[in-house]
Amino acid sequence: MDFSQYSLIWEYMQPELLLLVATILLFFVDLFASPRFLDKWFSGIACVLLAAVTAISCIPGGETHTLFGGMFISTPMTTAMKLVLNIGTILVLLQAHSWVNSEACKVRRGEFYELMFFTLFGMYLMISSGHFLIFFIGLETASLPIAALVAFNKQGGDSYESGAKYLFNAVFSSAIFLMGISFMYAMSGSLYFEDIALNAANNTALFVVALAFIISGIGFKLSLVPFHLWTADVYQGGPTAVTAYLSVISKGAAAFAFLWVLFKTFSPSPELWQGILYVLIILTITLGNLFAIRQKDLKRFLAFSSISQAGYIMLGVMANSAQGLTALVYYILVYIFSNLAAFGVIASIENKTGKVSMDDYNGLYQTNPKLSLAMMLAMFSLAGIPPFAGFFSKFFIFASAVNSGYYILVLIALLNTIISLFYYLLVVKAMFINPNDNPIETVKTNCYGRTGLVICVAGILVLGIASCVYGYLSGLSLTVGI
Amino acid sequence: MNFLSLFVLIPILMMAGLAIARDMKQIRTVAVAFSTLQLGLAIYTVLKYLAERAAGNAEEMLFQASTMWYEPLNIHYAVGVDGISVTMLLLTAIIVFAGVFASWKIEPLSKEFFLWLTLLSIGVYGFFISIDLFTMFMFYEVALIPMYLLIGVWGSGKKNYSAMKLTLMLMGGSALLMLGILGIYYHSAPEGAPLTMNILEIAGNNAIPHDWQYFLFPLTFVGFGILGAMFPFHTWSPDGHASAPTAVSMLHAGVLMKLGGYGCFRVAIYLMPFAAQELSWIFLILTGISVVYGAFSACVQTDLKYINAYSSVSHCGLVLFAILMLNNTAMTGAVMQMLSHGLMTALFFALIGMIYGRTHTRDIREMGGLMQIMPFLSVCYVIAGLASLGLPGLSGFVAEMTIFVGSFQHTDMFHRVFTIVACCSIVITAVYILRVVGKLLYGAVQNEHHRELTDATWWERLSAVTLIVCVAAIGCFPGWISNLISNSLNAIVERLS
Amino acid sequence: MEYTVFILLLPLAMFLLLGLLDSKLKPRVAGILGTLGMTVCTALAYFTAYQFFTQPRNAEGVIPSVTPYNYEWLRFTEHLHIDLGIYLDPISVMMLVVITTVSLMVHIYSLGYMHGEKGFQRYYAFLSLFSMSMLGLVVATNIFQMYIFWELVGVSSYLLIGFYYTKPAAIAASKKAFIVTRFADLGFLIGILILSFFTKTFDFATLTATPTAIITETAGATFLGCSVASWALALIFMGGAGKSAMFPLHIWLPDAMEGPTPVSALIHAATMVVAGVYLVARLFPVYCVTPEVLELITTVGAITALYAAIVACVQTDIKRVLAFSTISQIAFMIVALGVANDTDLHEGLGYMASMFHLFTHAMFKALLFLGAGAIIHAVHSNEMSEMGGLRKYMPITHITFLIACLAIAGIPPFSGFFSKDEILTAVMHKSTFWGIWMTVVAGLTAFYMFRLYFRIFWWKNTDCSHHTPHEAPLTMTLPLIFLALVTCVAGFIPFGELVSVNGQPYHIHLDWSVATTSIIVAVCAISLAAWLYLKENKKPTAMADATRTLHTAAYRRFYIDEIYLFVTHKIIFKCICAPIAWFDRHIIDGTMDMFANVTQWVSARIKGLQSGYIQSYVWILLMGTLLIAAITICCLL
Amino acid sequence: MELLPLAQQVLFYLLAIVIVVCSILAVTTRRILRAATYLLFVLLSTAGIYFMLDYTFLGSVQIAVYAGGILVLFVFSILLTSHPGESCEKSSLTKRILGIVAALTGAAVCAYALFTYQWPAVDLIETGEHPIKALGHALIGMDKFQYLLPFEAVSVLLLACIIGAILIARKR
Amino acid sequence: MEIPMIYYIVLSLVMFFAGVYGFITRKNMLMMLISIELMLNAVDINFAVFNRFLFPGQMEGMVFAIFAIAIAAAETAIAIAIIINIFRHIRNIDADNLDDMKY
Repeated sequence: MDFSQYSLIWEYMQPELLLLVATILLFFVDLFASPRFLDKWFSGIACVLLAAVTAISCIPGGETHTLFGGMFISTPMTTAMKLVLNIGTILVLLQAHSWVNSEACKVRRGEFYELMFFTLFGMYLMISSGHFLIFFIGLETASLPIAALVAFNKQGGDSYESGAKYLFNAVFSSAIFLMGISFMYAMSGSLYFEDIALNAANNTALFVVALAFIISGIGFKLSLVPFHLWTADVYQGGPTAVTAYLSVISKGAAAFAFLWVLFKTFSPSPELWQGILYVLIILTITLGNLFAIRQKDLKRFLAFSSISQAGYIMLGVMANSAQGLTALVYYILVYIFSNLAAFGVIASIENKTGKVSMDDYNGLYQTNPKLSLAMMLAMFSLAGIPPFAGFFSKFFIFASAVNSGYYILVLIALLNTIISLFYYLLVVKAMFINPNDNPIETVKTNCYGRTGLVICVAGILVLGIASCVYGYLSGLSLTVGI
Repeated sequence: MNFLSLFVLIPILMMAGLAIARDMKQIRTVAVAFSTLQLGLAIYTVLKYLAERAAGNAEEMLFQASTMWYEPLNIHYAVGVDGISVTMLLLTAIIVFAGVFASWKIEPLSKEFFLWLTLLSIGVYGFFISIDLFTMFMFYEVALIPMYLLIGVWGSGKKNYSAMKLTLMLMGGSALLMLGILGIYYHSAPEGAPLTMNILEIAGNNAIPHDWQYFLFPLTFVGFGILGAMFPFHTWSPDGHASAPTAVSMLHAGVLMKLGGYGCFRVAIYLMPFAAQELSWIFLILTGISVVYGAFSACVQTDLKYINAYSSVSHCGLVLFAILMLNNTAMTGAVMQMLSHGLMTALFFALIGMIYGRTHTRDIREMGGLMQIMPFLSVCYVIAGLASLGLPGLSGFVAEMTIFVGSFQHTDMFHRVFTIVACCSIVITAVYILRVVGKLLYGAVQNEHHRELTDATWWERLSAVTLIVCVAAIGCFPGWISNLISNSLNAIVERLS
Repeated sequence: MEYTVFILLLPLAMFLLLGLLDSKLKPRVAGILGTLGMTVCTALAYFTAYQFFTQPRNAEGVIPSVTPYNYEWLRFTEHLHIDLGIYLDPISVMMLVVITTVSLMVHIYSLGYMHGEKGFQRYYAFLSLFSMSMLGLVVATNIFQMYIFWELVGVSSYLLIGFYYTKPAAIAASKKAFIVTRFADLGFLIGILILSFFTKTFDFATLTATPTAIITETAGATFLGCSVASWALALIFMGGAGKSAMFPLHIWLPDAMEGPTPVSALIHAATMVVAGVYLVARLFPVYCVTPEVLELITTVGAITALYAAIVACVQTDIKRVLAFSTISQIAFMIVALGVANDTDLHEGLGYMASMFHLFTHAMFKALLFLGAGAIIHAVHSNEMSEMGGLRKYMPITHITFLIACLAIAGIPPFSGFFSKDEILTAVMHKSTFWGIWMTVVAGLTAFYMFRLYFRIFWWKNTDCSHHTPHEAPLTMTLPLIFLALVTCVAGFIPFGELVSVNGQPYHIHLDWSVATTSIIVAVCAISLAAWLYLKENKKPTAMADATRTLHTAAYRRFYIDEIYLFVTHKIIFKCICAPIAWFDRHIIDGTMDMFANVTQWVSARIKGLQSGYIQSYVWILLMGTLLIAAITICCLL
Repeated sequence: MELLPLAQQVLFYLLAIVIVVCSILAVTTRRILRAATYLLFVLLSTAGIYFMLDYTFLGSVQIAVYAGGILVLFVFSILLTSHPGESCEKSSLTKRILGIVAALTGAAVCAYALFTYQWPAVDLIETGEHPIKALGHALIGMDKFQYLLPFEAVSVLLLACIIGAILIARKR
Repeated sequence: MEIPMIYYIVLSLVMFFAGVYGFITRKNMLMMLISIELMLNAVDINFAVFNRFLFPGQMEGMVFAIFAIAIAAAETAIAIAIIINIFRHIRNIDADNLDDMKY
């Protein structure tokens, strides 16, 4: 046993370790503290713990380092991605506060936070992995507990249905994924990413099948078409906080991991997966949009919107360059703020009134001007309207794809933004234009939710204008050496 | 800080001011104060520009300033103006000023209305001062989106449909544009040299390969052309204008559509002169059709705003048409036409709004004899009409003649024949303008209820008179503005030859 | 002679003053202000004329033209720029005199005629605007300046015809006038474009100094078998033809009579309508290099003259008769220009004749219109049938009207005789056919004018028990008398000394053979008119019945208006505009909507993909994966 | 296991037949309890395959976890959710066709890929069974081809899944 | 070892796609779960076989199979919990009944 490695592990696995520590702390608090204390402080403690983990460990720096013989890779960019995920998770936790502390849910409050942390841990593993086993474990850790979270609501609703749909799809796709890995293994004799890149015969049918199966497995998490069909049902039925979590954090992590796997593992044959992705991106963006335009349930609507957003995110993967990596992480960051702002509004209104239909939002501006504005900003940002952050992220991700020569693909994506603008505007229209005699009553959000929303809105407003964020990420991604 | 940035800063302050304003009176005060300030700034810019030029400053763009924004992509916040930009800035300031008065009594949500209007104007100002493609494009889109809410909330008629159509079509244009801009960016410098978004640097590098120009030129030209109401992408314009509230129609037809023309030559033609020459014939046909087609369509419309919208299609078509002639005179004419059309169409829409506000109909078949009821508005309408049909002494004539003479100087027979086709529009214009004037203003009063209507209020008068004075001023003394523009065009035209 | 600029600025100032203050001024004040302004203007014009014509002639015996003022207004290219300036040469000075004179008379006359009308101030504003534009037109230094003022007179004419804007007929007439002339102006504009493209100048002085330049510049360039130069000049003439109401662009002028009568006198009789003649005269040296265009001009003029004269014979509205008479008379001038040539003074007789006739015609036609105005003022109708025997009630009007009729009929010693005689001489000299043709027209002129005269002042003895026509007030009769005097003496002005084709003095001498013929024809025609119309009788009706078809056709102006109406409404509106508008809404816009609808439709059709069943989801997932694999394998291998 | 080639072949074909038949029966039988039983046979045969391949540890894990743990869970939940003797109604024809299409296409694609692949000729050294000690070291080592990190990670996963399962399965 | 590797692989493919067939056709969610077990099991065989026949010197495949079994157990646990949850809600475990949310 080589104990000298421990210091390295401590140094480079800090986010994972601290997150586990935080989870365990949370356990103990949940176990031993009095119910009244928990009611009052538990959510706060969870947020603070996560924030602390973030502050201590997720500051990108240092250099690229591999641990466990290449199983775990820590680069400044992965740390940055963890930072992004943490920020998103904190926002989700803030928004979840009022729901999870409600009478119906508070008995399961502890589990909610713990599972949240566990899945986050899984995502960490995914994005830092250098080996398919770790990757697979990370993937499963990030998805199985989520199935439990999706089925979180016990009273009424479609939560149970969503949970089942999510789980069965996840399990099926993980079986396919495993099949793909087994083929990979057959070709390379090792599941380390760099070994596969070295050994796998990339112009054989077996390689293609393996690649397709792997893409399918990760594409499921990303909800790329045609692996996306669970998305809408799960988003619609799941608790809003979990949906938000799924739509941004889980998706963001998967996107980054996907890029990571493709870069690391399949870099010798980029044409191959780029060809596949080319089609998938077009399908994803288009079908996502086509379905989104006819949705009335806002959560379902955001599900399809998030599908098409996943297509845009994939453009960064297509670019297959440091610029693409930067753009992707930046896009995810912006997407987190924008989408969480939308979910924040939906959650606040759903908690108070139980209404999630777009028609219920008619005339919202009359009674809830601030929420409407936040929602509008979110929609504009998602649609890529300047001066909101979404415009910048979209521009950069398109720029990265164009830089790699994908003009037609970008053109198709751009034309699709028109459709997406249409449905984002439908929401805006409902809130600002459509008349309504009895709009939703004025909703007061608590300070957690409000903080979450304010941060999101600030992010939407500032992230684009403040170029330092992109510049910083760009600097980091250059060190990765793609 | 460069004083050009004030063009963006003042509206931002204006938005802040509006946000804290409490009642209608304060809102108006803020709006008037800031738009006047902005107008002053625009005039100051023009004067300062002229002074600099007189002092012998021969730089292509004056008052340049550039701050690194996105370093990885070499994106700057870069500003600078030439004669064309200052003209457009002045136009914008005038129309915003007039627009504020035209929406004196906007209801409901007046504060929000002015906020959105101001955001729109930020986009427009920003667009005209930018010399960095990215910033330019960003401001361009900033200017587009407020339209949706402005029409959707404060519009009339089938406003939802129109607002959506307008927004989506324009976004379609900007989608093409974004790709075009990215394409330009990635070919902006020769191998090895750093890529750049700065228009002047791209033009200086002159590195866009010819086969890429073939691809990028149509993208950018159509992208901007959609906003410039180029046939067959003009259909957002009639519906959009018909549904929009007064000040929005003014600003949109008066300024926003000019973004299209301005962009067409600042980006498409200036940066890709080769393709501009090779491909101009295609767009010449399209814009030539626009000119005549818009005019013909206007002849049989019955809704005042539709007439005007189609007339805008025709006039803006002329702008693009002239730009494609690629010579100094025609392009000067194009810019003057932008200016002139901006002013007179804003005047038109202001007047239509005022009439509609009283009669609650825009159907010319339901009105008549307004001259007896509201003489002031009617006289203004006649003046606007005369400007539109190109009466000497008003701006339309100057612009159109410059375009025609310039276009006809083209050495190619094809271009000259098309110029003659475009000339024909002046007759058709006369037909539809006089038709409206005859039906709407003259004759007997159609609807007895209209007899009780009042003539213009002071703010309406102020709004209309401001515009009329400008229209007449340009029409009577076009020399200085023509020189201002044509001197700035020399650089562009040199690149074309 | 820098002060000449005030001839333009003064009316402009008046226009702005009266136009902006409008109803804030008392009508009376406005009228007097306008008239005063015009008086000063007239004085200036006379003084200019005096100064100009008394200049010493140069070595070739030509009065040197003067450009006292020229300002570069708008620069297009190095060579092409629009200047606003004042160019004084014999014809422009002559025109200055004509315009200011008639305009002043009309100003004075209108004080009485328009008294009490609503919009009196506006009326004077428009009159000032018109005067300014017309003066600007004639003193233009370059063709583009002319075009500018050309458009301005068009608009003033539009505004003045539509002065009674509540009267549907007036609105229609004003619209028609504007659009028809606008259409013609399109030709003018295109002509200018072509001309300037080849000659690289707008300047009259340059153009006329080297008229052959256009031929050399356009060497070989032809279009549809004619040289480009011919096209350019023909198109420019089209502009002139529109303004001067030449067939077939004449249709607006008769309708234009819906405007106030003094306006008709000023614009549609004396000044604006001769702009076309003036335009051709101005560019005459250039026209001379393209004889085929001159022939075109002659033909158009001759046809118009005959056509208008025939139509005038059967009209019953007195202003219409005068309008057609105007068309016919202008056609005389046009024909005269068409037959002229600039090789020498003798060949160029037509030019001089044309200008001379322009001058005299302006006076007597204005007189006729003002007289007609007085009559209408008295009987409140335009229709001949309402009149008759007015000579007793309106002696001054009667006498002055008679003088004018004699002048237009070509009876010596009235001015018309001299000018018309020169024209006939010139035409006869060029071509006997056209000579006889024009003589017939001259006869017709005498006939219809005296038909008019007898119908108004003789015919029957009205018993005006309910309403007695009375003589017009002094403000109206004064101009009549003045103009009548001018008509009497104008023939004796040594016009040829001042205006001629190459500027050298030309001594007018009557060709007695032509003169005698024309006098005889005129006298015969007058006698015929007297026979038919002196006393109330059935002969005219009988004659009309006898030539029913011709009469009706002539009365309906040979259906030209109907043809126009058909073309504009049935073809342009119904077959071009409406289909285009339909096309735009349904095809172009439909396509855009279709994108949206197709998207929605597809969206609705594919909703089944999202069936809600886990198993179908995984099926799609699996098949998708396999498909990707299979396709990639196929592509790869 | 040291077996004669013939015996090995016989054993293989025996296991193969059991696996194929029971797999198919497991997914087609209409009685759910029987399906579980067929699954058990499949799992046990798979363990047999592992034993044949000299992966005795793997085979034991297979029996312990699958046959011992998972299947018991299955049986419990079957008994919990269905009435004894109840048989599922037949699947619809469309579904079956779709299922067959999917299965056959998938099998075809994979088979094509596998059969066209040029398998490297590996010397079939009789390495015999991996020493269990080596396996143990591998599971707690931190170098390449050692699996401490997944080992720990999977424990977290299991913990998370336990919590998740309890969370969902309990009544409140 | 005279049995070629490909025989084993075919065996696993049959098992895998039998699982696929079952997953797609069976209504009962427990049956679906059983099918999934088949699929996962087939993958495990793959790993073991590849390891044995192609890379006999190391044990990457075998270890992966062990982990895969563990993960399969975890999946099953959650799945059964969810099935029970569903049973509680709708008193049966037919996958076809889970179609409240669609389109």
